[in-house]
Amino acid sequence: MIDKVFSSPLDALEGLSDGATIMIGGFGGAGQPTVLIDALIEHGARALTIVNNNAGNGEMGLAALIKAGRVQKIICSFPRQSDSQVFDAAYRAGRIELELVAQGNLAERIRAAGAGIGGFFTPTGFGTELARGKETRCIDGRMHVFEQPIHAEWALVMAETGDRWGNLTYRKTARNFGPIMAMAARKTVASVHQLTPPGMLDPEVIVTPGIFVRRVVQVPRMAPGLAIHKEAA
Amino acid sequence: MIDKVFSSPLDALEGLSDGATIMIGGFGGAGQPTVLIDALIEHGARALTIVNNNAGNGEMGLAALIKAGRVQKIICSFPRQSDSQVFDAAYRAGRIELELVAQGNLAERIRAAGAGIGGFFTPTGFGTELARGKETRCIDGRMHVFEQPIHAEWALVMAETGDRWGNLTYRKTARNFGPIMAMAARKTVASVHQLTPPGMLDPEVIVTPGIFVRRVVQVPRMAPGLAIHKEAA
Amino acid sequence: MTLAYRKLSRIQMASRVARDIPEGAYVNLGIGLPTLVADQLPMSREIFLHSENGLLGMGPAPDPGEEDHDLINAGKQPVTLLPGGAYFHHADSFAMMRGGHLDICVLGAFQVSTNGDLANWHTGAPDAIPAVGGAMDLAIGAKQTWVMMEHLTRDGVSKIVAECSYPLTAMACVARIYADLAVLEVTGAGLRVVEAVDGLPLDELQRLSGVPLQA
Amino acid sequence: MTLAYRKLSRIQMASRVARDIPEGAYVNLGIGLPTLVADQLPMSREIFLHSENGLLGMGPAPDPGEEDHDLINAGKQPVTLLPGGAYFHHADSFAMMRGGHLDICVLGAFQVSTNGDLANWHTGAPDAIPAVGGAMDLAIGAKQTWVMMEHLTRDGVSKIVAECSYPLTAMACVARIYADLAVLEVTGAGLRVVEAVDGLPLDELQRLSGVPLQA
Repeated sequence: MIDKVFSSPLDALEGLSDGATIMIGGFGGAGQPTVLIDALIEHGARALTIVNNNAGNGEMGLAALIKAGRVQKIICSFPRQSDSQVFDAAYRAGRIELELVAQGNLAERIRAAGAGIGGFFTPTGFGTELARGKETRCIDGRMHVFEQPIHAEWALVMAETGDRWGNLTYRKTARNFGPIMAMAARKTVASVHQLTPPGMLDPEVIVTPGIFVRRVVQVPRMAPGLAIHKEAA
Repeated sequence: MIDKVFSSPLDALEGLSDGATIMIGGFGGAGQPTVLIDALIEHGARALTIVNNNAGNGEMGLAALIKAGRVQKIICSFPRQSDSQVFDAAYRAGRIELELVAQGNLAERIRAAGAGIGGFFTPTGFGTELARGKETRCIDGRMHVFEQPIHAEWALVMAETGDRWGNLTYRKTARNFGPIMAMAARKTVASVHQLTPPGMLDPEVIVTPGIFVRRVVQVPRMAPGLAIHKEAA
Repeated sequence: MTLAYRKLSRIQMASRVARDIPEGAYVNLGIGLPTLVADQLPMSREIFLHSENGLLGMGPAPDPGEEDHDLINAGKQPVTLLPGGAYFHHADSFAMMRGGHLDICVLGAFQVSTNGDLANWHTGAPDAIPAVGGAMDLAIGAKQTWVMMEHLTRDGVSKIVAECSYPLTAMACVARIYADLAVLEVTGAGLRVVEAVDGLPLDELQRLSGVPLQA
Repeated sequence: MTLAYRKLSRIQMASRVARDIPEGAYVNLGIGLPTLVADQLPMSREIFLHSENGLLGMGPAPDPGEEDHDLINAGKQPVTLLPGGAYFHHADSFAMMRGGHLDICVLGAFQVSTNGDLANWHTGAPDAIPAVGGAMDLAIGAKQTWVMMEHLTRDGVSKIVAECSYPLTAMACVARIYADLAVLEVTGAGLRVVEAVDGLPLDELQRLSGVPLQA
């Protein structure tokens, strides 16, 4: 019998190594798998490359991981925010490397990795600093930039409901990067708020089929308030 | 008030011109919008380029469109089947042009058009006849072929339930090409079996948001039996 | 001669933009000034607001106490969903943008050039930590990109320029500029004045703008 | 010396393949011979079958009269969905394949070369109308591509060849060959015999195959 359910977040990270590239879902607080990030801090892995839309807010979650000195490089679209003080300090001190990616290119590069696409041409970013040094091509009269897939060993995502096969649904805009990160990583760990008995998820409604998920762990719903930030994305 | 619902399939094709490229959903019979194809025959447009996984089965639907001499070119992955006699005859007589595309490249090229991607590198087809003359590139030690998006003026898709805003859900494997074709065409016409009152579709469950759909028309469910074929895809 | 004109207020600018958004439009309102447009859209028109974090059919802020922390906009503020709305993931959301499915995107700007280049993400200051978010995707994605901004900086310098000095967000992407002094159209052969605020003559608008304007 | 061996029947071949598919595997069974594997999978193992037309968790054919024409497999035959299954669109389905998420894909073949090239979609006959379907995507997509075929053509010619004469489906994609005479592994340095049917000595298998085989 297949049972991808792990009893604790820390157990679900077993095998994660120093130097790993880890995708972490979420857009600001929505969809950020805070409990899995806490487990990652407890786990102790170092020299990580993190892929996330942001670079941490406040002092919790991703910010706490950065503060603990575990992150060597971050690939993201929107690091600077009013409450990104932990990242800001690490960046200014030269303790963290930043690869800034336009948000849509970030999403598409992640999806490309999951879909086995070797790279693609996108109009986004042409003629800007973020395209500097990248291959360009005129396609149908419009200039495009070549972007490469972003692969990862691990993805940590927050879903709403899951089952022992790893099927997932999400809740509202907490969906964001979860489905594509789950596809792109070799090992995806999903935290879910509800574990449902086998066969209860409607097959029309499953957003992430279990094939993309290696491990599932049930966690309590976050206390409200932690997820709200006032900055742009 | 936005109301994308049209009263008849023929009305929903108003403005379609000779020479148009038209994506038609369906995988064999499942998801094939037969009523819209019948309306297309009635409409009378000629010299069409059709994008579909197959090239018609039996004498109905796409086969009837081909038989009526309206299709100049077909872009598909699996034309030849035991009941593709209409296409076979037209092809052997030199009356129809065939662009054969591996099924996954067909799907990804359609999605690329919908997603504004100018082209992508895929490992599928490298070293085969279907990659002849195409650009290749070694990425991470693996050979890839460059594939271009397939754009279309129109898409005709069959969905299950829709609303006046064009939001759609599908049914089982009739989903197949519908959601990506709806994205890729400038004007998408969706036939639905059920029209639902505004706001009744669960926002978590909508597969094709209305932004991708221009016109919706309610049609009766097809008689069973027409959709079954025994050939490979 | 005394010039008697008043700049549009932020709300007036938002109202002016809203006037040009037709029924049935799919629209993304960028962070900052453009978010004000939402409240100026007439209730009589059905317009779908897109938020790049995976939301179409965005409604107003929830009542206090009704916030749902899984339902936020691109500015990470709690919002609501209107009937007819839908959720989707980030790749699908940016496919909507990049694929040209949005009718209108309204963005703030640091600078717009006469050929429609946009600079709105980065001051280029050497010590600034850059952050781009969805700005570049929004700028190139919609059928029309409109800019909503003050015409002049606080120091009175024109934000409409011959060539952007700030780092670009995208090249030749802006179709219209809704500023507090005028509405301008980017024609491909320079800027055309659609309208100026009452009492502001073209030659004065020209002088303030510092780039050639067509009547 | 008389050689006393029997080729595996089609069901025996299917059973042999099924034996090697582990619990928890995500598997695509190609059109034709490989579809027989489904019925040989032990009920005690949970295995997810993928069908490229947008289905994971495919179950057996429905009872007569229970067919649902919106629920078909890649061969366009009515099937069922098992608990834990899911539906998705074609781009997502082929992302699953191309992205390397399937553990095993079992395909039929016209020919397999010693370096694992596969020919299974087209005889190359000048008057044939070609049709490829998902063959090329399946061949390159799974973590392991297995071929299931008769070892010899009806005319007794080896389908295992030094170089494919039929048009290729994909290069160097095959990991294993399950034939009715033997199970072979593609090592990257030729073919290794994992096992041969009872009574078939290696030298005879070698002679029939016409390409070098390692013990």
